[in-house]
Amino acid sequence: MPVYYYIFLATALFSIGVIGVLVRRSAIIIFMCVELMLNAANLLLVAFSKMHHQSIGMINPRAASDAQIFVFFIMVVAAAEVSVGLAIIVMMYRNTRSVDVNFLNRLKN
Amino acid sequence: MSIIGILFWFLSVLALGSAVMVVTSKSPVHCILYLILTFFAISGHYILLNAQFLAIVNIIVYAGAIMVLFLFVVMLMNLNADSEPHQKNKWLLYIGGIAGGSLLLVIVAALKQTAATTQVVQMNTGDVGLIKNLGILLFTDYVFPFEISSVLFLSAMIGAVVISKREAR
Amino acid sequence: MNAIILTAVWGIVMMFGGVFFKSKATPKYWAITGLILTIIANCHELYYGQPLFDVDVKFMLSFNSFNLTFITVALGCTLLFFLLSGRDIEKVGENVSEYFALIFFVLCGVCLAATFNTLLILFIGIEIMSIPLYILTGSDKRNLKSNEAALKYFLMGAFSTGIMLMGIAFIYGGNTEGSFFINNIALGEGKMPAMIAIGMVFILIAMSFKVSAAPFHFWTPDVYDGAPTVFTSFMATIVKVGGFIAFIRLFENSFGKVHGQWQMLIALIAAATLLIGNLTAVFQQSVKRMLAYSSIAQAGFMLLAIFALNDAAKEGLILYSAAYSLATIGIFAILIKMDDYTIDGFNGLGKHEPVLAVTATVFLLSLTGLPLTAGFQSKFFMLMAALRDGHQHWLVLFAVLCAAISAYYYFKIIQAMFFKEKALDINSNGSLAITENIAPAFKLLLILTAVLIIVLGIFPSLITDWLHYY
Amino acid sequence: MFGNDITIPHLLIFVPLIAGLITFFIKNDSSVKAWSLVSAVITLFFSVASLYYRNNLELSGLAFNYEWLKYMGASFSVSLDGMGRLLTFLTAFSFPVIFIATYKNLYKNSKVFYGLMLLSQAGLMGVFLSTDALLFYFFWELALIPVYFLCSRWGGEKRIQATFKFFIYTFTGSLLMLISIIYVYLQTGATPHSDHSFSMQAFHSVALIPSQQNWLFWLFFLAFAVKMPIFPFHTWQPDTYEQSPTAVTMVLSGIMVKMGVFGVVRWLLPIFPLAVAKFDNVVIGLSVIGMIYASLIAIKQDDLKRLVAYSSIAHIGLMCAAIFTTQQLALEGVMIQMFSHGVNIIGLWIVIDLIEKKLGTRKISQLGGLAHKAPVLTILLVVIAFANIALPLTNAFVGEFMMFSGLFKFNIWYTAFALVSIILTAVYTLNMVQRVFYGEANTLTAGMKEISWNEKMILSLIVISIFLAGVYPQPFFDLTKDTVAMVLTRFK
Amino acid sequence: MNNILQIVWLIPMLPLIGFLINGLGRNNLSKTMTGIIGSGVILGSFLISVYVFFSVKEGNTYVAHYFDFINTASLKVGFDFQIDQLSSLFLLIITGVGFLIHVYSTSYMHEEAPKDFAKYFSFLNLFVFSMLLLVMGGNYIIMFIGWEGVGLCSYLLIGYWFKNNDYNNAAKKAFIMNRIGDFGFLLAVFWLLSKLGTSDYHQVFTNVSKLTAFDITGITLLLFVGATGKSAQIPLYTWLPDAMAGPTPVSALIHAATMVTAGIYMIARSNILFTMAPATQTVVAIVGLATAVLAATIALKQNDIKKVLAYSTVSQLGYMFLGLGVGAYTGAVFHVMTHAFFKALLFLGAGSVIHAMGGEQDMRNMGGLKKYMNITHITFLLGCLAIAGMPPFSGFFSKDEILAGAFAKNPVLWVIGVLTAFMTAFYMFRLYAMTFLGKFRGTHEQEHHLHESPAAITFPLIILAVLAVIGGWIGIPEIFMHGGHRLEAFLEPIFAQSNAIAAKHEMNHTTEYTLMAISVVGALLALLYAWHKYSKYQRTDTQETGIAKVLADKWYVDELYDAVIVKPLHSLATLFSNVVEKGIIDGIVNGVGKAVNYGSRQIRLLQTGQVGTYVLLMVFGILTLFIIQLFL
Repeated sequence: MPVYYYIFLATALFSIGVIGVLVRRSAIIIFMCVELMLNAANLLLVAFSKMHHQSIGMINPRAASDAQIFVFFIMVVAAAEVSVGLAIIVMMYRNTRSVDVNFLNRLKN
Repeated sequence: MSIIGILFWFLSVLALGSAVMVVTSKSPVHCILYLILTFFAISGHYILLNAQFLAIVNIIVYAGAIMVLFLFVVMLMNLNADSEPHQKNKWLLYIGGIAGGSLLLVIVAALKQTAATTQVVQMNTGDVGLIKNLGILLFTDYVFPFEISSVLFLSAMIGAVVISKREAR
Repeated sequence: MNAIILTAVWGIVMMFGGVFFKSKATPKYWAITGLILTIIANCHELYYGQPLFDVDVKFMLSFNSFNLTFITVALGCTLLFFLLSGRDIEKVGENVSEYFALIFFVLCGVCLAATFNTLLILFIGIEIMSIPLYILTGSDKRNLKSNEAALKYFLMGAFSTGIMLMGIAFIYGGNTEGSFFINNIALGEGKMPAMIAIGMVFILIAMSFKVSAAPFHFWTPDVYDGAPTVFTSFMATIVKVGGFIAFIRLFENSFGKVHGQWQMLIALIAAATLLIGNLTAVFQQSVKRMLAYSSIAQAGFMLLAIFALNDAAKEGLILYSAAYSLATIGIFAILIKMDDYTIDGFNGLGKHEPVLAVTATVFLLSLTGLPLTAGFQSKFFMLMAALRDGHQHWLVLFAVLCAAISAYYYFKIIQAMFFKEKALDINSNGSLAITENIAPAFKLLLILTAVLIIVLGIFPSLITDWLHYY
Repeated sequence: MFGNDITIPHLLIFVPLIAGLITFFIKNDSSVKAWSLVSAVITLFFSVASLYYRNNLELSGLAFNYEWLKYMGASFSVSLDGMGRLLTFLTAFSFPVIFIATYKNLYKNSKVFYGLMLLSQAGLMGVFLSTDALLFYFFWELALIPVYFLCSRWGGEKRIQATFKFFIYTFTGSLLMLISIIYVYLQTGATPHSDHSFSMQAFHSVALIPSQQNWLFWLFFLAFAVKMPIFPFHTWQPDTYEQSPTAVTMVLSGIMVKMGVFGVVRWLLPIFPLAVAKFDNVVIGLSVIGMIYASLIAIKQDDLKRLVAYSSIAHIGLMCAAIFTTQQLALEGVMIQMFSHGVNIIGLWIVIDLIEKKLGTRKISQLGGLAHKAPVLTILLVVIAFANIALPLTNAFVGEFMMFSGLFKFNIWYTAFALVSIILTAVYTLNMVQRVFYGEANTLTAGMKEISWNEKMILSLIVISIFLAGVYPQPFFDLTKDTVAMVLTRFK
Repeated sequence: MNNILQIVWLIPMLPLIGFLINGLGRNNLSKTMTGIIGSGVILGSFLISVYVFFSVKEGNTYVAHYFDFINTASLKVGFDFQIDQLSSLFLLIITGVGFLIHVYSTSYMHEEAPKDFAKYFSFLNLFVFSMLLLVMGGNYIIMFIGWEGVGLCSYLLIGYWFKNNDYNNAAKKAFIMNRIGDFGFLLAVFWLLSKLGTSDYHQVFTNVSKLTAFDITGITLLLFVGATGKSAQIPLYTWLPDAMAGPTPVSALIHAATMVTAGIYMIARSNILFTMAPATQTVVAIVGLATAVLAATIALKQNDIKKVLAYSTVSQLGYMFLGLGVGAYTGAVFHVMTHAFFKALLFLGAGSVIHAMGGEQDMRNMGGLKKYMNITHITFLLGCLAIAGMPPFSGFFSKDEILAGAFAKNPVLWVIGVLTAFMTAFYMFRLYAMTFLGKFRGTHEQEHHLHESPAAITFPLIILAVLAVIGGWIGIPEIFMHGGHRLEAFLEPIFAQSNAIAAKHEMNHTTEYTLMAISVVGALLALLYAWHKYSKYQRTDTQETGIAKVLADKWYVDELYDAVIVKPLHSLATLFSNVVEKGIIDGIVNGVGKAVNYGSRQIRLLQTGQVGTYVLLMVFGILTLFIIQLFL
């Protein structure tokens, strides 16, 4: 399978995530779109790891595994982020009874 | 077309389609479900790439833990389609769409003429993705990042505490 | 290494301290003690060249006089920050020692970001830097502004994380060795392959976001404005310069050889940052928000270092971090004492609180970059670096003109303090512009800070010579 | 006389500096005044002492060099060449004069006022003394800051805007100069410790290609042009002079504008000879236009301070034009004129200040007939006024004569055009004298009193110096010939 | 070298000392004291001058160098005094006439308060000092010092009564007009310096061959501009009549005898330059003649006694320039001398009259004064005869010499010159007749008050009258007496160079006789006509009309200048100060500030406070960066 497909797939997912961040107004959903972006990156990394494993796996097996470890760490970080992020969203919801990001714009100009 | 090819296309379409649904569907709950679907599709890709460890972790952590957390929060706030704030000004929608689309275009166009993209990806073989190898690697070479990421978790934990603890006033 | 371990450990100590400490004041002293220990340990490492506890990090970190010096500066500034604003941290909320713990974690992140050797550590480090900040920003839970700031910061921060990961992925795919080590990413003089280029731009954007460079700066004013002022002061200084160190480290080691191919981007970003930062600051009424914009403007100046990417730039960047952090921490410490944050709130300060006014003047002059202050030396180094690089002289001219604009808004405060009389209706209780009366120790510290700034202004070599150390 | 470690340059800088810092902590006003006067006099003593040395600096302990920023090749190097001694003497001479002349003025919070005054003196001294580009820039700004605070704290009602404009204007100019300095620095050769050097010798010997000189020249020149000021960069000046307290106006116009002239001679000419040769026509043209322009405007002024401000612009314009002819004659003229202009204009300010103090107005239209009430003041003023017109046997004549004849060697038409200003100068000066001092006294001026002993003393001092320098200017030429020679070597 | 002439520094020094004493001690000195000091110092320098004159007459000329005024690598100007025939002659005139006028002043100014009296004398001394500096200076720069000094003194003395703003204006006008002249003078000096690098007379005159014809013409023309300012020639003559605002002795000394002749002195001094610039000479001659005519015509219709004399002075100066223009340098200097005598005499006489009339200056209110003030009358008459050029009075010889020179150059000049001479005779005797003849037309208390002036006033009159009569005899033309022209012989060394170049014109005796005859007869007729016409003048209040009015209003020259120069200049200044300065230049400066403020106000709207917008803008930023990096 040419790596090009995966690049396309990942970039597409990434872009969809970006679009989601752009068009949605609910904090939670925006956050989910961000998660989508992260996963796109993950997918890309894995694809590349296999690509490298194909090309230089004989010389340097680390090249492939590094990326997969990296993905693992990304997931770790993502998990941590989620806990914090949801906490913040909940706090905001507590205070304003809304998750609309545009609902809060006291800070401007 | 080989079975792998079919699976690849199926999963890709599934991932993209459900991702689109995430962005478009009204109700938050649906969004979450579609997102989970997307993650499953991606995990499928991992399996296809023979990255079993990641595939599992992806399902457990993401589709499992994280998404459930999301779902939990949404339920907690009992958000639904009508409580969902929808974008008022349409042009922001279009512009957003165009912007994201052109991002995709730009990157693809940039990669079009490069040689690197002609390389192929090794499918469903190769042992890099196996838990054994990764585990060894993780606890030998990657022990420091592993340890240090605990700091990350601690801070996240404290953060969650600090943020959500009710203050007596 | 020492610093990383100690900050992490001490963060945990503070965390548990939250359970045991009875008095609100205790955590501060613990934190200060820990920080002093860390600084000593770090200086020891800087001086003798090897750490106390030798951990095999598999080349994922690298320590040299440059980043150790920087860590010293960062820790030193934090110490000053604790000393000046410790009491105000206690005022933010109940979980005082947690705040300190988070700050320690941030410092740990800063240390990682300063010493990383692979993109993995860079990523983790930046996350460790950011996540506690999301919380600190939102720590004033009742305050909607604080909430809003936290939310904005978090969402956009996560977004930038996504971008950064995408970049890392592309770079990984692009370089033939398939490595995350920043030195291995480095490729020959030739034109970057498209994938590397894409990855580079993605990471560039993510870093620009962290150091609040235009057009990725939008979170900065709102977050700095919304966050509790103490934490703003911390974010705007130590964290930001930490981001810069990471920035210059990455781009020097990874893309230094193809400098010419992306210099233009930095030039544009720097110009945009300078313009937007300075121009927007001019019209601000709230000093806090004005300082937020001014921090963007300063970032624009620091970007010159990444633009130039030579020795002068590195020396200058460290000097700049010190000068900028000192002055900003100082001015924020004073700002916290004011009861209204508008410029008019400063009216007549010179009469009622001469010490505050004079020291504030020193800080502002330093931010403006007038000679005899560290601010001048740092700006001077930046300009010198950019000119030595020899490309895009227009950028230097532009930077200088923006500096002239910056004088415009910094001096507004000076004018308010010395040349305007206090309108009595601002607070009826009397002529003081201050909520509580100022402790002599605080004044003394301010004076010391001012003196430090001036000493650095005359002898920048006190810092820069460390870089010639080994 | 002094050891190698402490030289006259040190004293000239640090006596006012330290005295100024101490002043901030003195409690009562009268002792503040006394203290600052004493320090000014001491400074004057040292600068007089410096005048007795030969031009051989190293031997005479007029030069000093300390490695300041080793790895940058910047050093704290100060020395007193002819021009330096002339201008430090002018500075040292002016401050006691200013202090005595304004001795009766009451400034609220006077310790700060006098402290800042002394600091600005230190800064000015530094500017005239430093032979290191970075140091020069340091002092260049340092001289500015105290003056900024003085003006906006103790000035007139529109002071804040006026001085702020002044500050931003000059600050921008000097930042541009900073760029230029750095650029030149990067072209200089290596020193033992650093790969470039800020020392004046290095700057003077650096060889820049024309294309570089052409843009660096303007960056440098703008800073000086704003400071001097040269048309059309002069608009800050009348407002600032009008708004600032007279003591500060004296510093500004008497000494600070000389910083610009000094800078051009000391730095601009030797570093960018080619660019100077290329753009001399532009600069001289601007200066000459400025002379006529300012003189014409001066005719229309009703506020004495503004009138003097514009007249000062005209005079400075001549100096600038003369410098850029790079004619030896003209430069020699500039040297003496820098001093004379300082003395004369300070004299004028003192008189204006007296009038304003006694009658509470500076409006020419409200004055008149002071001559009956204050004959001594009138006589002294008339002398100073004629010095302003550059009548022979007053100090200004020799300078203007030489500058004009130098300009003539450069180009006859500029000279012819510029020379019109001597007529216009006569017009507005005599107008001023007539409408303020002659004619019948009106109700306001009827209350005019004769000036007191210290004012008489100071004005007479100025008048005497006017005549001395006018009758026997030779010492000035002997003093400054080394500087002139130094500058001209770059144009041979 | 040790030369007895080194004492010449005393000559200017004494008046300077007098100035200092009188100036500083003005509050303590008594009037008598002041008068004695003031006149005494002048007497002193007069005696020295006499001594100097005779030692010079023995051919002992000398340049005394005292100290270096300017001594630099590029310019050397010594503080030198040049003592030769020309300067010694002028020394005599200045100190001599000056002394008499000082004596005169002691009485004339006696009403003044002591300190003003002292002020007056100090100024007068200062003037003499500057004038001496002017003539003694060994180079153009020292000359210029004196040149400006006398201008200053004339400014101070015209504005002596500074309470009256008209006087102040007159003073200012005088100074500024002179300043315009200096404009030319200075340019000329610069030119000399830039070409020859020196301004010493002897060096300039010896190296004159180094100059191109263009240079010389330019220099001389510019010098002449200077001269027109100082010596009140067209176009800069209008200040002199106004200068009559000053006290009469001042008018006599400064504005008749000495200062106004500085221009002639200067040209005579640099005669060689002018001789080598024929073009300039023509200009000088024409301007001089035109001035002479113009002033004479105006003088015909003036009624203020001093104004008439003022215009006659202008006219006579015109004569002298005519003389210079036609190369009759000796004649010009000769006329300076004689003119100093009789014009001083006339002014002092007029002063005496005014004094008697109690400040009245209008001739229409005078008349029949001869029976009241005899000495004044006689001396005045002699003066009039002298100026009218009646032989054997002094005026005749000098004027005749100039006219002869003019004829040799070009008969037309001669014709006009002679006509001017007729006019001179006419208005002078109109003045004489209106003042002294007929019956008194003034008020009664004036009539009671009429008396002969005290000795201090009449004594100088008598002396000057004698000089006015015999003064001309040192210059008797060859045709009357061989070697009679002692002055020419005396001044020969000064003009030797010029005479060598200029072709010596020998005209045969018959022509010379006829010319003399014509001028004398014409003048006589004009004289008699005026005598006849005005001896029984009756006050008529009929307005002057036609040409008469134009003359009475001085050809409207002042109005012309006002309209053509002064007003436009002022409107230009207003334009600059109101429009260009405030509007354009400062407008641009402030405009930058405004622009920054405006930009700030606009750009902060970018910060909408909504995450959506922020991210959108960021994405745009990303796109731009990508496009720049990847596709550009």
